[in-house]
Amino acid sequence: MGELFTVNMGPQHPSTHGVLYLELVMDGEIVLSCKPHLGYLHRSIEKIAENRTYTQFIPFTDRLDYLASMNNNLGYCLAVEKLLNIAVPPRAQYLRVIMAELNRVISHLVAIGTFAQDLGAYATPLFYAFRDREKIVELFDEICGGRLTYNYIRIGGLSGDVPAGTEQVIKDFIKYERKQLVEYNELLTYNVIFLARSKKIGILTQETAINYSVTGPMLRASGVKWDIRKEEPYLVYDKFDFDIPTGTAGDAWDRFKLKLDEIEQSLRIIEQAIGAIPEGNPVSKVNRVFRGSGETYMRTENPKGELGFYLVADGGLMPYRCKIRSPSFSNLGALPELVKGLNISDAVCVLGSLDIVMGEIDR
Amino acid sequence: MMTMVLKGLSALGFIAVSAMFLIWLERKVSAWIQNRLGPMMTGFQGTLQPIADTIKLLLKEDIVPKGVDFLSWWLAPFFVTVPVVMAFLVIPFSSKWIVLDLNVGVLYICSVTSLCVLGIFMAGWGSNNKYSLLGGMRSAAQIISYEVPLLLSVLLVVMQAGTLSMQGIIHAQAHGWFILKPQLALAFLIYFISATAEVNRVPFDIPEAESELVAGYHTEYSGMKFAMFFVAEYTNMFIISAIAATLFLGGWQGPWLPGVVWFLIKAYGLIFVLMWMRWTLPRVRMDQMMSFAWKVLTPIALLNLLVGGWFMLK
Amino acid sequence: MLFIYIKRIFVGFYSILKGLKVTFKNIFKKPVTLHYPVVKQPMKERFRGMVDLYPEKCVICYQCIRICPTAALDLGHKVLEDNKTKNITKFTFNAELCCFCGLCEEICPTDAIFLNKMYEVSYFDHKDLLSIDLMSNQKYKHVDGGVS
Amino acid sequence: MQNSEILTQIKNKFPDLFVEEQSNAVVIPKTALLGIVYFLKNEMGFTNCHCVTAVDRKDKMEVVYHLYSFSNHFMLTLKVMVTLDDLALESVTPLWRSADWLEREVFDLFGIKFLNHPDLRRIMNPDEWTDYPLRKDFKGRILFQDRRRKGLKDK
Repeated sequence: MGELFTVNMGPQHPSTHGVLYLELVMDGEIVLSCKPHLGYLHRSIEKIAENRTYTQFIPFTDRLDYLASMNNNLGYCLAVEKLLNIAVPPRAQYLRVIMAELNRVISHLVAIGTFAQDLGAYATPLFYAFRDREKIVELFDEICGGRLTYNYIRIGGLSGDVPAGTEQVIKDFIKYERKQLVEYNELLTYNVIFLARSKKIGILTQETAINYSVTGPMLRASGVKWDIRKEEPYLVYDKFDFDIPTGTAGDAWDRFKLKLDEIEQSLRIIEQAIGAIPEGNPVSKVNRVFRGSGETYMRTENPKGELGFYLVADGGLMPYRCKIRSPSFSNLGALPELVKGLNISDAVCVLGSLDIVMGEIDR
Repeated sequence: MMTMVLKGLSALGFIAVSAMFLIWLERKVSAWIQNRLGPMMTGFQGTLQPIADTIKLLLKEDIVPKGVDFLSWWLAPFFVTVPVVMAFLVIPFSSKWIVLDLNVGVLYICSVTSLCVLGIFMAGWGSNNKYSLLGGMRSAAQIISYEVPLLLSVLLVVMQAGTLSMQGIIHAQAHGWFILKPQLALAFLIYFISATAEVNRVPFDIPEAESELVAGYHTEYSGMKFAMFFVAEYTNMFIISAIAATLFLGGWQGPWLPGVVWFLIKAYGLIFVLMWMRWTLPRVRMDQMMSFAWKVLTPIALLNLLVGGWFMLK
Repeated sequence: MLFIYIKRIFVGFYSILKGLKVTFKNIFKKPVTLHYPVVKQPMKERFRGMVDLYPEKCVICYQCIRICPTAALDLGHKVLEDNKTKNITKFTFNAELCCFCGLCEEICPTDAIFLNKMYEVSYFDHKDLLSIDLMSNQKYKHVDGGVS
Repeated sequence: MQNSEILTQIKNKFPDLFVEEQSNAVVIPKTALLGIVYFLKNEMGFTNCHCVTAVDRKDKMEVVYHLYSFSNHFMLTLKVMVTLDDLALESVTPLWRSADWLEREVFDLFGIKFLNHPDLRRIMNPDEWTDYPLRKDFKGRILFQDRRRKGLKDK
């Protein structure tokens, strides 16, 4: 064994996905131990929540997992609705499902692109992913006026109905994206270098995954058939027919492939939801000032995993305590275990396959 | 003597212009592949972009990081650039345009271009940066191991042509390019792959490995020193393509057009393939790359040499 | 054994060629990006740009101030002598605090406050950004493409 | 297994805990924590520690565990009250690795110490900081309400 040395990877490093700082102890190119240091993006969102009314906090949830703002909005609004027993118009429920699934698609697209980037496929898959993502971002821009922080879902409904013609745009996108998925498979999934780099790297077994409370695509890639949308359906997910794709080995390639499969399933859900969407007004007539008491824990299936909101209310205008259980936080927790003994190139590959967003890890 | 100096100077001028053109081409090719526009603001389609870049790099402060091994850190860019310039001595642009037609041209060019590794390793060692050190180490291992299949494949060409002189090899292809012969086509493939590794291009860009090692061996360089690495990288690319064009694609030979045009078309065509590969493929891992060199390329090259030699004897 | 070895090499090369085919096809597709400062994309109907105000429509109900999640808006008024009509003394907007959520636009009963289509906003002085006077009709004049 | 069945089973084993009406959470005394979590993990199949957090109730701290059982599809909310004069609790990290960072977060934001935790450092805030931001008596620089009051004072 040679002389050990420490490499400080991050907070500014091309592949740490934001401001993550990893302290790697290495023997040559082999990573012996990895120590993540968090907090470079800490904004204390939970304290902010205690100082905002329920409605005012919605824009802040956009800043958690900024690649999936819709899903965060949805998770928070569902938690408040569960706490205060607010009914949601049926059209709003369907639109929420469509928005959440579209957001899942584009979040996974970014994950695919950045993972390929981490494996050294210079920018091209990333740009293809962003090119496809742009179509949905433009649509969201038209629907709610934001391209990244959507702030679209309100407690008890939505901020407004979708403009005319949205249905056609989504249908066109589904057709386009299905064609594109084939291209991704040709460009990446079955490429010999890609396979060699990501197969059997960073294997996460079922027991370890559950013990680390890993959720979302990472858990499913380890072979656990688990999806909150199926197990504890919220909104109208129980009305749709979709599969839960699972991996077998739980390695980086499985996590990547699973995202492609999930995009396909999301497209299926969107297709069904568009067909069944009822008429009506999705904007609820509820007041914007709420008073609630009690406590609730609501978890939803975010693109990265299970997003949980633990709300405690004391009858005031503002939540007494709002704990955000973010999926990336728990998923990143498994990283030190996964990269132990790997090459530094593989450590980067594993980190990329975790698909983390620092916005919701540091909060 | 005077003509030699003039020829040398024009080779230097060509290096500068070619590197600039290649930088522009790389940006444009990447943009086309990625459905982007690429540089547009400077000149028509951003053609003047490399000049703007050069001015920027010239005006940049030359930062000397704390704790560098000054001599090796300072000398490294020169050690990378000088062999590249030296290699131009024997590149035959046309039947007349060659600085010096050495009778050991192929041997000379192969030995000179492999000197680059020294500069890269010095840069990696001297920078006093862990990423640079890892990059330099990787580079040394990579370039030395890929030298073997590269030379084995060149050897077959030399056997076929019966000479080491670059012009002589081109003349030997007067009745059909070497790439059209099956055993030499395989040699071309082996040459091309190992040459890609030799100049650290994707999928073998392990010494730079942006997503792992930030920028590898030139992490700590800025300003003109960085520009020298940059120029050396792109000129190296031109050199390996030029050698491939000379050894396998008939060099400057071709109908209708003047020889130099044919030569440049062939060389830049191969460079385009290199760029195309760069913007498509992921990077291989260090150990995979080494095992590919020793377990796949070298045995095939050896076998190819044997079979090719047997055919020639018959 | 040897056969598998050779087959693996061929399959590998084939998959690489397939990838190269995908990128080659894309060379001939139309670029999806715009030549930005020269060609600009029109903003969408509901785009949320800078906060803007029609001063004559404002009824001084303070709802926007109350809903604003970051306290970016600042409103003051005085009651005139007749004890009925109110007059705005100041209505400023802090672009540094604003998170462009559009809640003020949504809650305004008279559509007086709204988010315009501006997205290229820059100032020479940081202080200017902290209190943009919404009552002035010169507020976004210096910005390229600024309306109102 | 039904939800109520699980609760009764736990109650039979540990008679000194009670179920909070409002939130359906099981409140347990601090000393019984380790015994009950071992029982829950090994015999009741709660293999997943979903979330660990705390709530500052001003007179006491409340540490809340969300445990999940994949086999029974049941989410159990476990609450432990910690008094202000003794802000320490046994760590559950040896059972569930996911509790590692979650407990560090609680320590960082509330200052509740977890005994026998393998690496109890602040996770987000600087190590040398002494305040605990999520406590109710924490005073930061300018909080939102102060700003709001300033904005409304002309009214």
